[in-house]
Amino acid sequence: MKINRRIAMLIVVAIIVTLVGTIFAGCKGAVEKAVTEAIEEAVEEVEEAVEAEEEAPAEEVAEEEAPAEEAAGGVFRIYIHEPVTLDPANCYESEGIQVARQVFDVLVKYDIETLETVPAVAESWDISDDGLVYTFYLKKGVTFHSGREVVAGDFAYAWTRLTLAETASYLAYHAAPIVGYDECQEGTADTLTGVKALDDYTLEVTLQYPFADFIKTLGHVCFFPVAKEDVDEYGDLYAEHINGNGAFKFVEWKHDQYINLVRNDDYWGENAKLDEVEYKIFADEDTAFLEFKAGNLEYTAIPQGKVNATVEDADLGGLVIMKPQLAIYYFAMNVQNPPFKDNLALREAVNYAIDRQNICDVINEGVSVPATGFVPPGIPGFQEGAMKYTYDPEIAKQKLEEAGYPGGEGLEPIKFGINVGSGHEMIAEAMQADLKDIGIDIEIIGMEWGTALEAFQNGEISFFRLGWGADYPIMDNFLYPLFHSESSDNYSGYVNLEVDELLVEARKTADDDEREAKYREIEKIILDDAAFALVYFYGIRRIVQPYVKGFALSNMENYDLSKVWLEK
Amino acid sequence: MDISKNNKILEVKNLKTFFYTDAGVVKAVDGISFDLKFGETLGIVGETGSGKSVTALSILRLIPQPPGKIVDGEILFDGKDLLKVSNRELQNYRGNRISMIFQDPMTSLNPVYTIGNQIMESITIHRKLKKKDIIKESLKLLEMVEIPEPMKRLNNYPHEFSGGMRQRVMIAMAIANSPSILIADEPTTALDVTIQAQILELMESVKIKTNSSIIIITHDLGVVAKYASRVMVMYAGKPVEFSTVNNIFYRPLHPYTMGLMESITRLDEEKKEELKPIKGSPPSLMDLPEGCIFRVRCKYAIDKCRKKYPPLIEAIKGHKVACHRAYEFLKGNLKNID
Amino acid sequence: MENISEIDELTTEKKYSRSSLYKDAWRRLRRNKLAMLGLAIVIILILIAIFAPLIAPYDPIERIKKDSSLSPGKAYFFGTDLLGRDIFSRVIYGSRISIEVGIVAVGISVVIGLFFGALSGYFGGISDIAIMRMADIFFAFPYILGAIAIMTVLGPGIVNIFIAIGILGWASFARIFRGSILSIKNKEYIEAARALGANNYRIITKHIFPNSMAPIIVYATMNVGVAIIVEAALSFLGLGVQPPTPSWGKMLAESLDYIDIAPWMMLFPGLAIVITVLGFVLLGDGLRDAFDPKLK
Amino acid sequence: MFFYIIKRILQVIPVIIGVTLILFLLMYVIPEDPARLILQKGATEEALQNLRVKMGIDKPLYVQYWRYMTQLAKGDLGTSYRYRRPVDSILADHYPNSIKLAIAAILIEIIIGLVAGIISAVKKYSFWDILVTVSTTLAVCIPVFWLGMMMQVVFGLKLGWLPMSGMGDGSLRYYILPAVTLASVSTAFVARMTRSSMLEVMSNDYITTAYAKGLSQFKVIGKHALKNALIPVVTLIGLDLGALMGGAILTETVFSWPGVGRTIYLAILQRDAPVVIGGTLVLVLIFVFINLIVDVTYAWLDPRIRYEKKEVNV
Repeated sequence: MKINRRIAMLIVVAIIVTLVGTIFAGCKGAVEKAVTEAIEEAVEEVEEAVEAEEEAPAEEVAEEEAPAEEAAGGVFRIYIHEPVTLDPANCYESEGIQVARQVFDVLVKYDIETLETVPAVAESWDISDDGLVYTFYLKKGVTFHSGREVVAGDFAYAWTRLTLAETASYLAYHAAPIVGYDECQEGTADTLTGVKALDDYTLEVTLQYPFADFIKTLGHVCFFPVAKEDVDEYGDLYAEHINGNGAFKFVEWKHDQYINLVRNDDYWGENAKLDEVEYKIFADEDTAFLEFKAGNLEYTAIPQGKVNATVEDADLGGLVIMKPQLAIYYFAMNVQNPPFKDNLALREAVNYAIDRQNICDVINEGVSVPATGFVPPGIPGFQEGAMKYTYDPEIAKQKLEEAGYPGGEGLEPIKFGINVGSGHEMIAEAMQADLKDIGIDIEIIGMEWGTALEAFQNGEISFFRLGWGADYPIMDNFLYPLFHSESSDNYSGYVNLEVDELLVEARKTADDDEREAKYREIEKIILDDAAFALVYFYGIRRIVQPYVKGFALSNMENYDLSKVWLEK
Repeated sequence: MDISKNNKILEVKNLKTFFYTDAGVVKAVDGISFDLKFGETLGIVGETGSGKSVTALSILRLIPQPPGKIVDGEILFDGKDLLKVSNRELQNYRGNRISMIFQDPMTSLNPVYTIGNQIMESITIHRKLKKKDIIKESLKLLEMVEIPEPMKRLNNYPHEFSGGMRQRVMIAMAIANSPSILIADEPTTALDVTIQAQILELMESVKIKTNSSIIIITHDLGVVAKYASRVMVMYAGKPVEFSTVNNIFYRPLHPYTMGLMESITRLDEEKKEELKPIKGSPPSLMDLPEGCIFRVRCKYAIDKCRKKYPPLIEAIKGHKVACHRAYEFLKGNLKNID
Repeated sequence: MENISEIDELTTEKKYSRSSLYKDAWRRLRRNKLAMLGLAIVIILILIAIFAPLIAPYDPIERIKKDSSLSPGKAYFFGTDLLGRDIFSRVIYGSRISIEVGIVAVGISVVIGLFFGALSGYFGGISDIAIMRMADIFFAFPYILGAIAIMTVLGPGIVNIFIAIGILGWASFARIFRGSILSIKNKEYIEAARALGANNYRIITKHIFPNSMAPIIVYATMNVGVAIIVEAALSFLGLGVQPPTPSWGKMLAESLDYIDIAPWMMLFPGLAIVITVLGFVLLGDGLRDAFDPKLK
Repeated sequence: MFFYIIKRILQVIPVIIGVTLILFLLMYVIPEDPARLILQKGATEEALQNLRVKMGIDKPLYVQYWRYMTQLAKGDLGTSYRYRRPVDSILADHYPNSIKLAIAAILIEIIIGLVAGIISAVKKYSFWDILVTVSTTLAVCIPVFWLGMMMQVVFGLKLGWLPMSGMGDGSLRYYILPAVTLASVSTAFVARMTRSSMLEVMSNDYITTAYAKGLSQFKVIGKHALKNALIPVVTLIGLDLGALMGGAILTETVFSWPGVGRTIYLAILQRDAPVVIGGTLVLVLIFVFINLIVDVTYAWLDPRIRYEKKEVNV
């Protein structure tokens, strides 16, 4: 009797606590739900405690047998980290992007294998002779999941929304070449004048200057069509009610738990085979990997440090996906601040001191390859051996002496910033040891990602790691955002007016070969300035269950789940 | 109840209860023997630490164990050795055939239950009655111990009662099942003088009503004189003298008892004072001297007392004493030594 | 985690004179086998920390690039980590960090706690109420969240870890000291001292302080263990000691990811933490029992 | 009792003011520009300034504080800088999960902690007592996240008995590992405190009385000793419920549990002031509230405490 009263007491406490929690959270709708949930939960816990043991095994058997009957269909479960948002206008990190790509389709797509730009919602397009005006002819019968047809106006709306100051999108700059962009950003205009819906199926885009790679940029998430009525209805909460035109429909985003998608049976293309896609949210990839091993995920990342063990594993070895990724890992030195300011020799010393091969082999277990330049292989225009710096501690020591710090004498310990988690600590420690060998002391400062970016940007920390992955597979994407003095992604304070000029010039160059040559030249100039110590080109380390068929991964880590089926 | 031949309801033989502490073995009770007759009130008298309470607790095996342990002896209740019965069986004796009243009514009642709950509990354990009857019975008990407004009082908590009232509640609980023996361990020590008399009168009347025997443990010789028929005097865990009240009071044969008697006249008006009638203090129970344990405080001590502990012998019929010189006292030879 | 009633119990004043209190306590402590085990662990740990350079076969931050991720063997007793550093040497040197964290952080707690406890208990009134409410808030707020918040404001670094852990621990010491003061404050000898013209400072330092040291010693000993655990937790969250300093918490946190493929990496620093904390906890328990055998 | 509760509820107000003030100052100390945090890339100084004005963060701290408090009075906790969602919806997503986990942990504490403590006290110096003492001592010495990950690998991966992470379908199985991890240290404390509290209670006269009545040992312990011994334990458990909710960061991280501790922790790292302040405020309120319940529970456990009388008399 005593125990029952105590449990009753706890249930009461639970209810009241839940009440208080939700009332103060001001979410009146959630109050009832939370209370009932809490009661149910508490009651269940007590009741089920007894039954749990008997029930559990029975459940497992049922789970394993059921899907075997249906060959097509099934649920595809993928590890992701909690995305910041799923709103295409603001999907700036890989987590939100991979979900949005399954839910939305844009004018053009990147082929998973070749990364060629192929038409999607746009059937075809014309480009004016001066390269300024693009006219897109849209497919008919492409509908949003809400049932309404996707029309040219939806693109015009979405792109305007992307560039408006009030949206405060990190991605707006992708639309920078379009006429009216500056006005929208400054808040002086409320429409992006360069984008016009001539009729429901014709979209006209006018650029400020000829941008030869423009079409190739349009596969980016930020150009996805958004229905105005959805934004009007949900406002701040739009990200939890995204309504796209892709092969999968968005169902629910349970924060820090999962994001659910189901097959869109009214898809304009070929319908997907999977019934559902479940993005399972984990705090870190190690936990996800354990879940994969336990058979609870179809696709996940292999955590740093476990690649070799996985490849050598009899069961898992054959499931590993390893391929080069269009991304670069680098250490940036802020040339506006001491000790790097006006000290090329010091920056070169750092460049020569880093044992890139060791980092790639030991920490990254051979998944990545030492960087040879900014532009990774796989991007058209890639040049072999663009960078002259190799691992040579002797030269590094000489350079350090040249820099005025023989043997590191007189040089204060340099703060090095990383974002915590994701395995950057080990790389930082390896680099720290490398620099220690030539006499430079490094103090590693771990920060949360957003905070870290802020500290890099305001110059609080002058030496830090960053990575850059391709938004679209062109050279410009590795050079313009990182090194143009006015680009907001230029965290290192790198200013070279010659480079600025050349970057703009290259964009305007219509001829592919000529343009590539210009970009190669720019890359060389930047490398000579040594404001960066390039480390490696990323490699993809992923793993997929053996019964997953039709799954392909691009060098940009994109995948298209509409072609995937499960065979088990 | 079958009263055995010699009219003894309880017989304690050679009881030894020791406490095993870090510092050593404390022989709190070391070879006590006595008997209790049907309907009689037996007094056990001694200084603090003489082993009176431990004796009482040992009878119902209430010694905290560890560190305490009853190492030897027999406790025959109605012919049955309570030291040999199982725990379960023992529970049938406790509170039913033998009850106890404790020294401090302030701490003897559980503070978190109503007194009604605690009285009813005493009944419920030993008798199968309907709830209604239990309440009726409880009210009757409260009336018997003269608590006004018993109905209302049932729902009160101990802290809402005065000390005297609480002791009445304790008595009510003790007599709930009309026990054969009521053991009262210094029942009035913690109470005011006026209340003391009331409680003792109450016990006496209850004893008559319920037809029970009482063992009253006290250091108050006045109480013993008034209520007990026989008295056992204890010193340092051992019995030193055991006889009728008259013998003890008018013809004590042990120097310790003599000292106690002298102190009554000296301290008559200050009864609350702790009993310390004789110069010096009792020996440490951990480190008892050889020979007679009282000899260091004894003005009659002789050489023999140093060598051998005097056994408890029946000096004359119905008067046991443990002193080498008892016969000399009996003959009156030593009357005026000082 | 605070054991509040234990604190209250610790504050009850002893009747023994001071010197006999400590002598008796030592006598009881010596008989307590577990406490002596704890003491032995602590002493050995201190010796290891002092003589780390003599014991450790390798430089704790030196990498042997070719020997990365080796399992325990002849050359490396505890194996090597991912960067090829000798885990045994790192564990040996790690004792220095752990002892530093434990002692310095708890030292800070004690100093702050004594100051506010004295203010609160001796002067009473508004300062008492304010300080005790403040202590309540510190008790109420989840320890680890508090540590994170302070670390965020101060930034990472070992000194800041001392400060964060130190600041968070003051409340229990303030309570203990306040309790001691309240129970001693009105004793005759304090009255006598006051009558003889002793000032507040003198009364606190000469009379109250020595008499309330026992519970503080006990609690401080136990808190050293807590501080070592908190350091490990902060490291796990990436807020701990910065590399390449060999701290057990950091080593454990870094190696936990490889628990399924290289369990030796996390085993040794983990065991080092557990054994050390165990040493301080056992010693603390023993001291408590020794100072106040009633509580056992 | 009624007036007592009212009084206690009114006492919450200064606590709210104190806590928000401290948090405001704390977030102010951190040199961070929320406008920059929101715009981050590609923002012009004008755009930043516009946003600052819109958010009101161009004003002095006291104006901002007043603004926050007036909005709070209306039940508005503001919008997250990072997730751009209303703070209340973020909290509503995570608090129920934390509460459920905390309750599961508390149940473990109560069931295992109390039983172990009682057995340990009743069978003092027995094998079981030693087992409990050893395991509770060890539980305090093992870092929580280490314990959690080892259980994850052993029970989840190697043996496959229990799910390793997340809440899954919300069934009990998902609660076991995180709840045990979360409860480990507290259970040890509850067991130790129950033991010492029981031992103290068992030496009381009324326990002897209960035995003398003829009660079985089971009943004496279950009825007479336990209720008295529970009083300090209830305080510990009550204090713990609050701490388990906000302090479960390590457990939530190891088991990817969608709780509020990790949310606040990340918000601190991300300088997401509205989430930090809102989340912590709710935490403090829950704490204050639980304290109230603990005090009321006292009155139930110990009739000597009757709050309304205290109010009248004092």
